[in-house]
Amino acid sequence: IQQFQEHARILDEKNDKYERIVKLSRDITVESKRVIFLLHRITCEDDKPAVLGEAEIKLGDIRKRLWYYVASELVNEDPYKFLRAYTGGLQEYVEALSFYHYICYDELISWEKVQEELHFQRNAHRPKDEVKDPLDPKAAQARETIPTKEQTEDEDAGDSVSVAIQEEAHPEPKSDSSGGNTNLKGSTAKKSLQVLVPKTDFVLGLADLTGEVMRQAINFIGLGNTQACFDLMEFLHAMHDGFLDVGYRHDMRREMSRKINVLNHSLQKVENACYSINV
Amino acid sequence: IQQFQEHARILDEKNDKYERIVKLSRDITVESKRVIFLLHRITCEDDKPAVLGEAEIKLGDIRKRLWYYVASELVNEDPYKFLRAYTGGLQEYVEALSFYHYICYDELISWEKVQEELHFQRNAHRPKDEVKDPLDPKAAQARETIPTKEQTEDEDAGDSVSVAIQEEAHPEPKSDSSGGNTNLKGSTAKKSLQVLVPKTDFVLGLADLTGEVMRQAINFIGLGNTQACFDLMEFLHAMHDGFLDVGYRHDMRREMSRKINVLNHSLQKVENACYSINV
Amino acid sequence: EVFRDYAESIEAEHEVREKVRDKLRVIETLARESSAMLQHVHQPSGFAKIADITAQAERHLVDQIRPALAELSSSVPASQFYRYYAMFNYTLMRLCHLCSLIHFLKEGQLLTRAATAQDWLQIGQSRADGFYLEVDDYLGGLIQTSNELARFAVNCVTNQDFERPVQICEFLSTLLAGFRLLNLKNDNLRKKFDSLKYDMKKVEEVVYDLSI
Amino acid sequence: EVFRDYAESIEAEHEVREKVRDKLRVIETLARESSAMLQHVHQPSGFAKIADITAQAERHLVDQIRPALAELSSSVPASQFYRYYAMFNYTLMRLCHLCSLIHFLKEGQLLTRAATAQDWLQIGQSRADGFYLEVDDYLGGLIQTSNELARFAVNCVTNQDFERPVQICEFLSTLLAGFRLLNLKNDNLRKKFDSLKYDMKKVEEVVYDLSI
Amino acid sequence: EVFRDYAESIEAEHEVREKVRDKLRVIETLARESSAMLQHVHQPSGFAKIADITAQAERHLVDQIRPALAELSSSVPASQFYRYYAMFNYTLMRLCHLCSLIHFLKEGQLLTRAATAQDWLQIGQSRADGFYLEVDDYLGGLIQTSNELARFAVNCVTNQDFERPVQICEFLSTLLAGFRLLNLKNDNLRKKFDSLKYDMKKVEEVVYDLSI
Amino acid sequence: EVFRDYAESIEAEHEVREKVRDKLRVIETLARESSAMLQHVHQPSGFAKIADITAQAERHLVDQIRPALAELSSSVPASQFYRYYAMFNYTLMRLCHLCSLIHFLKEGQLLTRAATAQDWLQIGQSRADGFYLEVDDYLGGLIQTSNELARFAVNCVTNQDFERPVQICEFLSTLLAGFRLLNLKNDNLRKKFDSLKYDMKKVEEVVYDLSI
Repeated sequence: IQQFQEHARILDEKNDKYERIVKLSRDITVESKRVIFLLHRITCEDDKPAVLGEAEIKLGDIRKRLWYYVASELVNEDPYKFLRAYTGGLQEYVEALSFYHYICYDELISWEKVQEELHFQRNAHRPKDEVKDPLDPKAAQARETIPTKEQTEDEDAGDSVSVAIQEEAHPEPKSDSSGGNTNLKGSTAKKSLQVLVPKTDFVLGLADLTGEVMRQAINFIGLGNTQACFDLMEFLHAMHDGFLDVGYRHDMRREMSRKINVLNHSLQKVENACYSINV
Repeated sequence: IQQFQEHARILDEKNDKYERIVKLSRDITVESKRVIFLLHRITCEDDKPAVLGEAEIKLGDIRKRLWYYVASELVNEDPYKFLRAYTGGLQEYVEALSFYHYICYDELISWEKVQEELHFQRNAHRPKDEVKDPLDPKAAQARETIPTKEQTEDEDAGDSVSVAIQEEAHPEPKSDSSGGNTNLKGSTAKKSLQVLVPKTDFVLGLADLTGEVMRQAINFIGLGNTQACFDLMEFLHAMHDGFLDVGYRHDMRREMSRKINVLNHSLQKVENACYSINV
Repeated sequence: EVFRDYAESIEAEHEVREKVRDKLRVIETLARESSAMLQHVHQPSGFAKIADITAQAERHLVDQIRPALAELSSSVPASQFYRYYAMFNYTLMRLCHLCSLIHFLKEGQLLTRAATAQDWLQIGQSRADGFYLEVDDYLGGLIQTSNELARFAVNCVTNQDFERPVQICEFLSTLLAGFRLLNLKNDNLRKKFDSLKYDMKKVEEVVYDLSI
Repeated sequence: EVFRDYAESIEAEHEVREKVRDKLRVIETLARESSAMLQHVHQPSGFAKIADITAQAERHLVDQIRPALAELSSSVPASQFYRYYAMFNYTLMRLCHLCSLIHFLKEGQLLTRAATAQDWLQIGQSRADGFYLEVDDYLGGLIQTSNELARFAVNCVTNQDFERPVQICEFLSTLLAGFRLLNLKNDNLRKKFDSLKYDMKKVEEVVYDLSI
Repeated sequence: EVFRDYAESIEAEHEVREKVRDKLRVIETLARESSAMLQHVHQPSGFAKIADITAQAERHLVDQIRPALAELSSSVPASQFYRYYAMFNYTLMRLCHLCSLIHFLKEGQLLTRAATAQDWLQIGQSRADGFYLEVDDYLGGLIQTSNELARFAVNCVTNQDFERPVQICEFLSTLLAGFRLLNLKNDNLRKKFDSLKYDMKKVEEVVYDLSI
Repeated sequence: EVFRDYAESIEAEHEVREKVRDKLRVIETLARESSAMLQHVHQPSGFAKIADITAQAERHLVDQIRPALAELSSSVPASQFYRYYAMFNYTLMRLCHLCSLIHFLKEGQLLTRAATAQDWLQIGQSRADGFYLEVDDYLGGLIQTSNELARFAVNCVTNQDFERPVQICEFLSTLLAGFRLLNLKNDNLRKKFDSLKYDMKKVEEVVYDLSI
């Protein structure tokens, strides 16, 4: 009978961790939506520097304040075990990050880049106790209060993390043909933290990006910036080609084909917009 | 354009009448449920006289106070036009009436009897103005206040109606192979009122009856009256045979096959009850 | 036995339904043919001979659809019109649409319910007449006509006819005014009313394009 | 044991299904590639080389899809065509779509069912031929083509081609006239028919825009 | 016109369906009658004459249902068995049920598929025979019989027959063992399998009640 | 191109899935056989040789299921256990059920998770061991065993064994006490817990019947 006490402990731990990650994921979703909203404020070249700067800070905050704690929770766990808990936040984050990246560099962000951003070196000092005992309710409480604006400039875990990334350069193989960088190598597993970015979630996030691009294109027409609209149409055509390449397989998640449908509609809206310019 | 004013009037009249009948139908449903509830209070032979007497009065009230007004609304209308508005009340009423009849006479009520009960001779005096102008809001209001207990004993339309029925005896063909007594004969249509009871609604009401019989059987077991339980099983078997005879056709309304399923379950519950008596 | 009686009554009802279904099938095939004829007015080749097309469709309606409808009408027991109403409801609506479309193409005007029932379809106008044209079905048919005319307005311009769109615009605005008088409880009609508003908007845009 | 026999028969059916599924997967991948190629006609960069794209897609269909389809066809027992029909049904529809789209881009005309089955896909035309092209699938494919062409008409204008939309408009009106003759019991086809009507309207509006 | 051809083929299919539907309706009415007869075994009045009831139901099956089934069989084109399969599928299942129930009441044993098809229904046993009895339908019919027998076991006790429940218990456990061997991909059959497990449990409880 | 990379990754995942599916199919067939063997304990004929049946099922598990499970285990990449977990989840639960049922029939006692994983299935007990037995699956298996034993208790009485029901009653009450310690967030487990409570009640009734 006492083995059931052990079972109860294991189940509770799992459920609690799951709940904490879900909570973080929701915060990430909210913050990522804010970034996207911010980026839509760009109406001409002159707006870019200020808006992009602000977006960069916000994205950094999400990474340092939220993803870092998700990564801490995932130490020594099978990365897929809690994937369902954070997949929502991850897709929204990819959407925001890729939108930012597209506006900055006029290109699609790569999976490697996204994964790398969610790879942290564990800071040996401050966050240690929190991380070592993720079940400590006080630590969890402390974490919940963190993502407030006032603390943004504090010297904290996140900053040293971003340095750590520089040092590490390429600590792990960045491309993994088996569909995700999932090898927790024994040696580094204990020192570095990461949030796994499955390629499927990455691509789903990109699919959402097309909706934002469409909205931007329609905005540009309103502003009379018709060339920008044509450029975005071309970008969407390229994305569309990409998704066709991937192909909609039978066993593809319903989520994906729904998003591809949305992509098709977005593309056609932009096509219709370009048509109306030409008539 | 003024033809549309005419269209508007026709549509409004139809909708208003429909709403009034729906309201009456709901009242009938509520009152019929009360009768059924009352009849379940019978636990032995001695209970019967008092309970059946009360049930008879209540059923008379429903007929005189509610069905009479439904019938008034249906004068000179295609009886099927508003069937959907009162079908719910009708089925519940058939359930109550047939339950009462079964307890009184130990037999299934006939369709003719039910239809006859809803056939009224129009009273030439009081209800006249109400009936002639069913759109008069004051009349409608007056009607709404009628089904309250305090007025039950008043000398009113209903009483003279029940007399009228006696006089009339068999004013219309009682059996109609085309599935319902639907001929509004030109000559009598203006004098006599009736609510059409389609045979389908009648049979659907009977299907509901089986649920009540099942409940009664289970009650009897609780009271140790096992012979009554076996009798009711036999009655249910007869009903079951009847429904099998009708057969579940392909184009039968889903409502019917749902009710037949309920009948099957009721029967099996009683069979299981009888089994448990025997073990 | 109470059930045997019921079994017979559904058998009887079933037979009426079968008969009604057969008659309906004939009418629907004819209505499809009629629609197909009238479709030609949208095409460049047909545009020149609108009068011919309309005349042909009218003849088809009078010579073929009307007798088929009379057969349907006689297969529905007079006092049980509403018992089988849901079966032919939609078809009646479509016939009203055909009548009002032909009439508009000929005369440029709205066909009244009385004229639709009496002159075109030769069925009753009220319950007392037995098989008759319900207001709902008449109105539903008008909406179908409005959908068709909105499309037609576009094609008129393509075919260099700049007058008819104005006429259509007037027709739709009369219709819209009429519908506004109705207290639309009926969800079905309300949805159709929305499509009418949409058609109006579309045709107004066409007329606006023409004016500049 | 009597059940062992049944277990085997279930197993056997399972194997056929697995095989059909494998063959289908190959075809679907190829069909996706084909669609991807043809998508380029919508893009400014591809618009100039429509003839090349079409030729490439046709070669891909003849050299790759056709043999893959032959393999599928041979893995379905002739007498059980309809048993597995629901599995490849949709894929056949899609292939018909590809054929009729390529044909239209080349010739500007409708591809008949006979030509689709015999010349393009090289499968049977009737049940007697074993694996064959059902009318429903052919029609379903045409509707997909109509959806694609409605979008294409818009992009033609964007790319300054003002003639093709007129050609597309004629194609669709032929198709629409054809569909009107059918007594569409099949709910699925009826929904597709509605989408065809919508495409027609869309393309007519494009032609309208061009005319003013 | 290319579409006229298709309209005809749709029409032709429609006619086969109508014919199949008509034949089916006859069989279903007969099957209902047969079920109604067999229902009497559950009743105190019928319990004494099970042999008579069974014999009557068997005669009804041989004299009436079998010829009606032969007519159905001849109205389905042999090469298109699976095209219309979904129409008569359920009815065949029900006939299998009737056969196996009558057989059990007579002999207390399971009727094999071969015997059901050949001796009782006189239809084919494999696809090569044209119209034939699919394994799934046979199994589905057995499950219906198991449902009926679970109820019957209860009523046997009510009617003071304490032996038959033991016989039914053995029958069900044979059936259950058989079903366990099947790899039930078919969701429908799996659900039925669950109902069989439930029946087994029910009858075991009856036997348990008798043992104490 | 970012998408080509992704296409490859789903291809790779697909291959793992196919492999896992194949291995699973073998295990499921074996598990069905094992269940079928153990079913015999419910039958009069099997009741006398429970020890033999149990020994046979155990040998089957050790000699056949265990190596098949090892193959499955090796086809799942160690660090991606949860990626494919939903595929074999249910099967693991069923194997736990078989283990605990055999163990109970032999020893009359509850099999721990440690023993199930290590001694019986020879898979890991925690994440660090790679392919391992999750608590949820172990618990789910126990519930299946409880369902089976509730039925078995009834049949024991039928076969005149009046001791085993008492033993089963104790087993279930231990299990129920254990489950009460769990904080059941998991909806699935909660539903199963309800079925456990129902089993408990049933067996208590049997024990009560025996006591009078």
